[in-house]
Amino acid sequence: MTAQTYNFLPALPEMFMLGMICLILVIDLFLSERSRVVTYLLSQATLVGTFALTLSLYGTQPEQTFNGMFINDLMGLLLKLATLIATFMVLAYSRSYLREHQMFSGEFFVLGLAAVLGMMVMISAHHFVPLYLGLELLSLSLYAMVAMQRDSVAASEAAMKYFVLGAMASAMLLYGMSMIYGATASLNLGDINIAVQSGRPDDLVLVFGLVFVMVGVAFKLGAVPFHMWVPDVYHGAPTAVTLFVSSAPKIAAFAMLMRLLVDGLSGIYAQWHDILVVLAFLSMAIGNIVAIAQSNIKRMLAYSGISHMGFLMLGVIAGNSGGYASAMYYALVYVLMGLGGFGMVILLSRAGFEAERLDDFKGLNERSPWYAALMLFFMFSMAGVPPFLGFWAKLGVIQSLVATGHMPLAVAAVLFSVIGAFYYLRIVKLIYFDKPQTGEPIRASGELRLVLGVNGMAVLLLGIFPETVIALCKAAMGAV
Amino acid sequence: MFSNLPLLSLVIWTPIIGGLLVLVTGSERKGLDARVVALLVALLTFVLSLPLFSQFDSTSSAMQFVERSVWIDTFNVFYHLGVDGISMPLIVLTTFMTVIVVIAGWRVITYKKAQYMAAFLIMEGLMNGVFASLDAMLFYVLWEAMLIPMFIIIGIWGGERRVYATIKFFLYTFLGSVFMLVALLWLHSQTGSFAILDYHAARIGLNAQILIFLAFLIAFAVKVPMWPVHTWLPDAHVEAPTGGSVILAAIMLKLGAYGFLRFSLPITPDASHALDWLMITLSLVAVVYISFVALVQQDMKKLIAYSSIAHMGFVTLGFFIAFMIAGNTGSFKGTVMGIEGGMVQRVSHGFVSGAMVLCVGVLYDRMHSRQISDYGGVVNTMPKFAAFMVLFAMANAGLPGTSGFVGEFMVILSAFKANFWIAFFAATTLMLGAAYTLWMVKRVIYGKVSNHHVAELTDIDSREFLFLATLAVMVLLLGLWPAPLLEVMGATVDHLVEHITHSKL
Amino acid sequence: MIALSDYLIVSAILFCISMAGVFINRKNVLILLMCVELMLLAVNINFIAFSHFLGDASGQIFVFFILTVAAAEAAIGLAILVVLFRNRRTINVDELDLLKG
Amino acid sequence: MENMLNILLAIALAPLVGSLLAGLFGGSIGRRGAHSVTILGVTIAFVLSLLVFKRLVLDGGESINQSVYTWLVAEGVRFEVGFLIDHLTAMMMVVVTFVSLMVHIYTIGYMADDQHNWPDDSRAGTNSYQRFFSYISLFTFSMLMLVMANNFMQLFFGWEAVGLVSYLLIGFWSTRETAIYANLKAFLVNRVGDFGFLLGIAGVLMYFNTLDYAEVFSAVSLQKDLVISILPGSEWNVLTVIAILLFIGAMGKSAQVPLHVWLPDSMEGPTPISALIHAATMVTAGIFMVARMSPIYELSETALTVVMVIGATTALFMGFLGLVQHDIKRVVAYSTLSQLGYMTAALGASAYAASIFHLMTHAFFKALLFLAAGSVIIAMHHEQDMRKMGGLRKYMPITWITSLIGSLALIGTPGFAGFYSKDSIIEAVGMSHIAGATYAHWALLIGVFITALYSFRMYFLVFHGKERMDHHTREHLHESPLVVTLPLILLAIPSVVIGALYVGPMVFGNFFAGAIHVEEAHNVLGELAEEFHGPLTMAAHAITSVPFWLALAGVVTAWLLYMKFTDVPEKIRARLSVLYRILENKYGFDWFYGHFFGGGSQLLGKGLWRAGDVVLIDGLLVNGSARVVGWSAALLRHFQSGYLYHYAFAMIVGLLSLFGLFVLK
Amino acid sequence: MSFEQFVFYAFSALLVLSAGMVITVRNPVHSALFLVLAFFTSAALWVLLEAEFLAITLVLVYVGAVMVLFLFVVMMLDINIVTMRKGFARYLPIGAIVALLLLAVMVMAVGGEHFGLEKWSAPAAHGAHYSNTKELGRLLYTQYLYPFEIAAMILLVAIVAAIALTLRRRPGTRIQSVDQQVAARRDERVRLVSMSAEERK
Repeated sequence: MTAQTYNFLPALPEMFMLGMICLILVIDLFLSERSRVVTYLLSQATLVGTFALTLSLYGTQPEQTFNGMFINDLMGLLLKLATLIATFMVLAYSRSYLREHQMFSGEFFVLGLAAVLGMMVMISAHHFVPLYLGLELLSLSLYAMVAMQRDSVAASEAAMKYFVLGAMASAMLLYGMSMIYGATASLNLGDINIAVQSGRPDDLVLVFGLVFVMVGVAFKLGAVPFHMWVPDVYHGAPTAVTLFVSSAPKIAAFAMLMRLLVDGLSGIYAQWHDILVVLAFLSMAIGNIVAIAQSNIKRMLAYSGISHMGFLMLGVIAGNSGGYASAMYYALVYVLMGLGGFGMVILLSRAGFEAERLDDFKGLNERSPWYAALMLFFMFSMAGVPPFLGFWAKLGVIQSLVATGHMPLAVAAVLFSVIGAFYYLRIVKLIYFDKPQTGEPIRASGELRLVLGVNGMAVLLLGIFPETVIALCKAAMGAV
Repeated sequence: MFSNLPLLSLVIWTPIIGGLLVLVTGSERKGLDARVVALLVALLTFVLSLPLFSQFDSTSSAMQFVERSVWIDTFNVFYHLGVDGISMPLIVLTTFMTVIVVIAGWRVITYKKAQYMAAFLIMEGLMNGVFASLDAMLFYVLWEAMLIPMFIIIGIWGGERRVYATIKFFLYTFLGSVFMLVALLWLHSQTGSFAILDYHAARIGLNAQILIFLAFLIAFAVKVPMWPVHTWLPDAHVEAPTGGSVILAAIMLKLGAYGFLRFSLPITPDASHALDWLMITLSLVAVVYISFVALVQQDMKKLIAYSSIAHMGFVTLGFFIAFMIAGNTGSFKGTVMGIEGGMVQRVSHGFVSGAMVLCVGVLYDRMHSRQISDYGGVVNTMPKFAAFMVLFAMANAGLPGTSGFVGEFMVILSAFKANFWIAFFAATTLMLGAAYTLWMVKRVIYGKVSNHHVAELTDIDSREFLFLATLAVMVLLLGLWPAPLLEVMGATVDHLVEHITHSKL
Repeated sequence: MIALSDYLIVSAILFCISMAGVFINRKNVLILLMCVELMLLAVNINFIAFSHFLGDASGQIFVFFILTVAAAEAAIGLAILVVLFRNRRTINVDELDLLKG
Repeated sequence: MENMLNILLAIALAPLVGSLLAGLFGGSIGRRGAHSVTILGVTIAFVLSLLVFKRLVLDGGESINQSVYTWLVAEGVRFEVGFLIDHLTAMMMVVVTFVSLMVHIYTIGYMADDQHNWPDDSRAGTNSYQRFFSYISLFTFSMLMLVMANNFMQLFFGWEAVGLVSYLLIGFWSTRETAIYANLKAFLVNRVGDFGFLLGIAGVLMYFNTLDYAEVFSAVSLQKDLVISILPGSEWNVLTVIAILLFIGAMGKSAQVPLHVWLPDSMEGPTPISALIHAATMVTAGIFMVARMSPIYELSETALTVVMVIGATTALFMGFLGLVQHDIKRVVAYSTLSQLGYMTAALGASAYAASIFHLMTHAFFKALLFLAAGSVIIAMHHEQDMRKMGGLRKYMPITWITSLIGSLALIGTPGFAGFYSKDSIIEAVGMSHIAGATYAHWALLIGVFITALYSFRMYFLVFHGKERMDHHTREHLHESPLVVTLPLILLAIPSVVIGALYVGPMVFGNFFAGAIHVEEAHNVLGELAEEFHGPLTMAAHAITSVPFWLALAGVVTAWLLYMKFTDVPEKIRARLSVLYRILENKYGFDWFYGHFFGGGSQLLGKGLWRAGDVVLIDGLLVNGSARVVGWSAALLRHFQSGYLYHYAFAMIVGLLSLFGLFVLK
Repeated sequence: MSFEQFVFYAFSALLVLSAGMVITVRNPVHSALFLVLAFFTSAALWVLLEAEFLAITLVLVYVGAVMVLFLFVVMMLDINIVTMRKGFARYLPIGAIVALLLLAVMVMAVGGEHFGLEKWSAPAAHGAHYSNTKELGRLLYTQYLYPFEIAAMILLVAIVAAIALTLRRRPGTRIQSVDQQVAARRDERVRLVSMSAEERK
């Protein structure tokens, strides 16, 4: 047994981040309450630095390291970049919110960065162990972040629910992993894939493990019927945390889905295809229908997120690289739209006031046509109305469905998107057609205004010129 | 002089960018009036659209003024524009009606003027884009995007039940068009292209054709609208502000009819043939059933909405009797008139229904009521207006000499070749159309001054006179001199007929 | 000889019991945390059994990590529990219904 | 030829220009300007029409068939505007422009104080005088376009245009509820006719692939054996179908039973237009059209029978209604209906020439009667009830004399214009051999008696007997001004002489050769011509014929009832109350149409709307599905109970279901 | 029945039983104690599977640390035990049914058919010089270096999170501020007052 030396280079971004987390943790100790902004800036700098390091890996050949546990491929790279951008925006969005709600502490940023690290680990995982550990790193940080607003009854309840259900889900995931391990005698996804492809392992055992694994993944995605945590957590958590929970982790969850199903279990496509069909259908149905009955915008966006995850899975169902690319595109688009949606909630929130009732959006157009227009962009984008970004995402997944002959599912998908359009329209209705309940002008920091503006314009402009991102996703999935 | 300009792009983007400009220069600030900017943009667009007509080569059935560049390479989507005789008149109609709408909203709209004008301009650009698209995905994007400004227009500046109406409008049309999307994607999966002209050439089996046809049908039938998916229109019409109703009636409904010509017939000729009985039945139901319904409406705009549905029935009827005529006469030569009639009816209905809606708008601005029973004897206080109203009513009733006659006449003449009874039911519009229109005129315009509100009405001012007179001129011009319009369409329709004669099986 | 299936069945029973514990228990959140621990225990038995029968130590390594994570998880879970209790003065599962719909 | 075309264009356009000037600039050119410009326009048309008539008829010029404007081209079929000028057209043009000119002049007087017809709060009456002139000139244009047409499309154009003007003029006094009811009714009933007419045109296009008269007529015999299956299993001759469809149009325009209901009501309009439109010209468009289409009708005996029976029925039964009217204009109106029935019956007997001849004579004397009635109405301060008149003879001598001439012409007094035309018709129908001819003949004969009776009932009630008007009115009774009486006199002249002058060439001669085609088998006029030896002989012969004595009997009866034993009508009425009620209710047509079509369609509309649109489509499908979604949303959100154990349970159930998915497989 | 089998069945039975008790007993303290028992028994099973190191770790880490933490919290929170078991029986049947159903499915998958001795014969026991601990250690620090680092991070997060969530700085508490103390300067604390000397009487 010779000592092994690994190529650390592909994991450089992760290492940088790890180091920075420790650094921030220490520096924060020596900062007074007033100069806490340094922590914030350091965190953002960390994200930017990691982004730069990740970007520097762009164009390198896909490679595995750490004994095949870590994989550096284009998909991983892009997803990491997206995660970093999303987190960057989350922090920018939530800075003033955190201040106003007494959460502007070093721990928040450390936990947030740890979660990002967890996501990056997940995205690059090519082995059950780092996959699981990344997931837990992410989850544990999120549990704590949800409970961060310690005097909030709702937040602690949300955290508790999230924790218990999340722990159950990861237990199931582990159980599934153990079965697959038993069936294939390997924990490495590449080896598992070879074993599964060979057809040697017992099919029933594999499927048995697959179902458990799927539960874990579905939970993370928030797919029906493993979605129950989503509305409660989104609702109960402080909006800044909701913003985070609803955005970047979805990318990681998608990565996990891809790693497990495509990298690891592509040999039993037929089986997980069926599971995904059920999950996707239910998610689209329940998500879109129940959202209609909501009066709290965070809950509504939660259900809308559930339905979006249903759409995302449609791309994976297609089972070819085009489909995966469309699913990946969907994930990225969803994150961008979701950030905008929750960003608007943050915008309207003030100290001691959470703008989470739908009615708080009434007459926004009177108060500020610009923000009203941005919210309109987000809502129509989520509804999948062109020329906004969300349309191309839906188009992509439905196209891959149609191309693979899943016509009934495609029809169901478009029908549910029509049902879904209703509650997005209702928001637009509140913004444009109703009279405001308060004449108070909207105050927001320049940073928030800028991010929101960029976010909104991205939804529009990337909708008009969607080519670049789609092409990247296709390239990532090797479907050019 | 214009031949080097990308005219189609200009008529699409000028109003959109102009609309954004109007938004930015908004009415909140003093100085630049949003309305003036909007009018200038609308006029400019209209002027830009004129060369489309004047330089159009009516001897060719090919697409003209073509522009093509890559848009989304990965989806094989192109920014591909071009017009033929089917679409070109509609673009000119759109740019024309937008000018009218801007003028019509001049003094009436006081709340968020800039947004109002911007919405119309943006919608104009999108509608022009829909008519000019030769790429199915571009078409679809614009087709859907168009809903947004309309949704806003009805919702903000609409009447009492505007929210219900606008959401109904949006969801109805959205529901319809998503089926089209699936069909387009299927076609894409078969041909690997989104070019509409490729679809025209694609060979498709009968069952697939029927499914595609039905998917298109849902999308276009909602837009036209055809019975039984028409109920959004009366609501949307009633609640929309005058300008919105004008665009709705004059342009939006034409999109459905346009879709039948651009998509359904050429892409799925065999399915169109197999299902023409359905289309004819639905068209006739629209003509007869809806006319009766129109007869009993108490709300003027609702009545006009129902009358629009009935008139659009002629458009679809004209398109789909082709196969029966061909079956009867043994050649497709005899089918041209029906299709052309339907197309003329499209344009004419744009003017006539727009004018009718504007008339109601003129009254509504003064009385804030659309109920027929609130009026009576308007001629006594608004004689000039009454003259216009009667003229447009006559056009609506299809009187010869007005544009309303031409299309109906051609379609009925053609329908006789298909089947006596089709012509019979279609021709009932002569009675029913006159009945509901003139009965309304009788109750609103004629008679004694019915109440003190009517007694206090003032006649139309010069602004109102301007747009009503312009439309009156158009209605008469098209009625008395339809030949140029038909000439423009001729080659395209011949080509279309030639195309649908060949089975794709 | 003890078959692999025997271990797996024990693990399965354990897993089911702990699952049942989560939804039968309607009063005490603490029990839920314990159930989660039990579930992980069941998983661990699985891994170790497989590891043993496969003659592959990596399963045991996994168990090692799971133990680590479970400990961390317990810490965080209990911390949340404390926060919850401070806010609500109760850890009754029945009363955790502020967020619903 | 080119010259001729310009003349024709001038004839058609001169009234149009006048109309546009008076209509659009009425306010600026004033009353005098308006009537001058329109009368000028019509005069030009009249004079040029005479010129055309002279060239064609007197100088024996060639008939003209030329297109001037292509409206549109579709499928290679040209839809054009053009002129077909033959003897028939030339005659119609003269009649139309002449009567129109008379009416224009008359209107100056009639409408002089029109502002009194409008309520104070109405501004619609401001330029009503100018507007009226604009309308009647527009009418003249439309009617000229109709008669001068050389194709079906233009015919339909004119057809509808005269309908439009009729609509506008009936409802001219738009503040009167009855007037605007009547004009709507007129338009809609006409539209029923147009419905058939348009289908007929569609049929023509389908089978001849052209709408040009000449081309259609030359091809018509080739198509005579074609059949069309309208109802499954029954095959109809194409020409019969087309002919009947076209005739439906004529029924509407020429107010034949059962589409006659609009004409009496149209009397709500000002009297000049009753004379011009609803007596002399427009209502005869149907007659003209059928005559024009004679090549088609001649090939279908079925169609001819239909035409004849309907005509005869109208002639008789509408005459009866004239007996019970009290409104002076309505009596004349029913008389018009009845006379139109005569014309139609003549068409059915293939006596097109007689029919057209009657059309012409009728145009003169009926216009005369209407204008005279109008003159009376002016004098009576717009009182139209004959029961409040009487003894007007001495106050208004010119009106009296001209009315008498008109009435005598109407009842067919030998020597007067009406005699020649009507007698020819009765003879011709009597000679006809097609089915229904016997019925028609009897109906027409009885009609003669009835005509005389109601005409002289009116005459006696108005001009003779007791003066029943109130004192105030009597004070102011005087003869109408010259602009009114001049047209009366000018119309009285042809009412007397035109019959004798033209019966020879028109009815029995070759006047319409080339314009009207009659199959040998139907040529009743040809047979009659053999017995024709000049108008004087014909008049002398009349003494021995039945119609003369019937007419005389009618006059005598009228004298007895309304001059001698004035209480007898009351007794008869009491005795025959059922019959009287039937007549009073006009056979219930109005009631039936009002309830069945008017009420029925509203009921149907309401039913379809409420049941179809509101309940079924909107309620059930649209809002219903929205509601189902809403309900399921409300239901499903209950699963999100907030309880952790429910969530966990859901996860486990989900897990189990996923297993189930594979177990079931 | 071999000794091995006896041990297996006995401990398995005990494990299942104690697990059952964890979820059914009324008092959470008892639950925690039964959980400890369950950990012990499964540690025994692990020894049967030749995973000595993990068995020891389980006892040390879980019984020694985690369960103590649990008990600590139970005591600290002062929970009213009486109300804790209300309505338990009501949900038991449905819970039991679902659990049994799930168990049936799971046993179907993991039962003898797939994992019986015919398919999976027991491996030969390791030699005497085989050290489970050494083997794991070697793997952990070579192949599993990367996960090991992440696990460290997880523990760090757990520490940070636990502190962030539970550490309360009560606003009213009196605590020393060391840095202020250290930073205190003389002239902030002491005012030298010059006074004129008192006149001797």
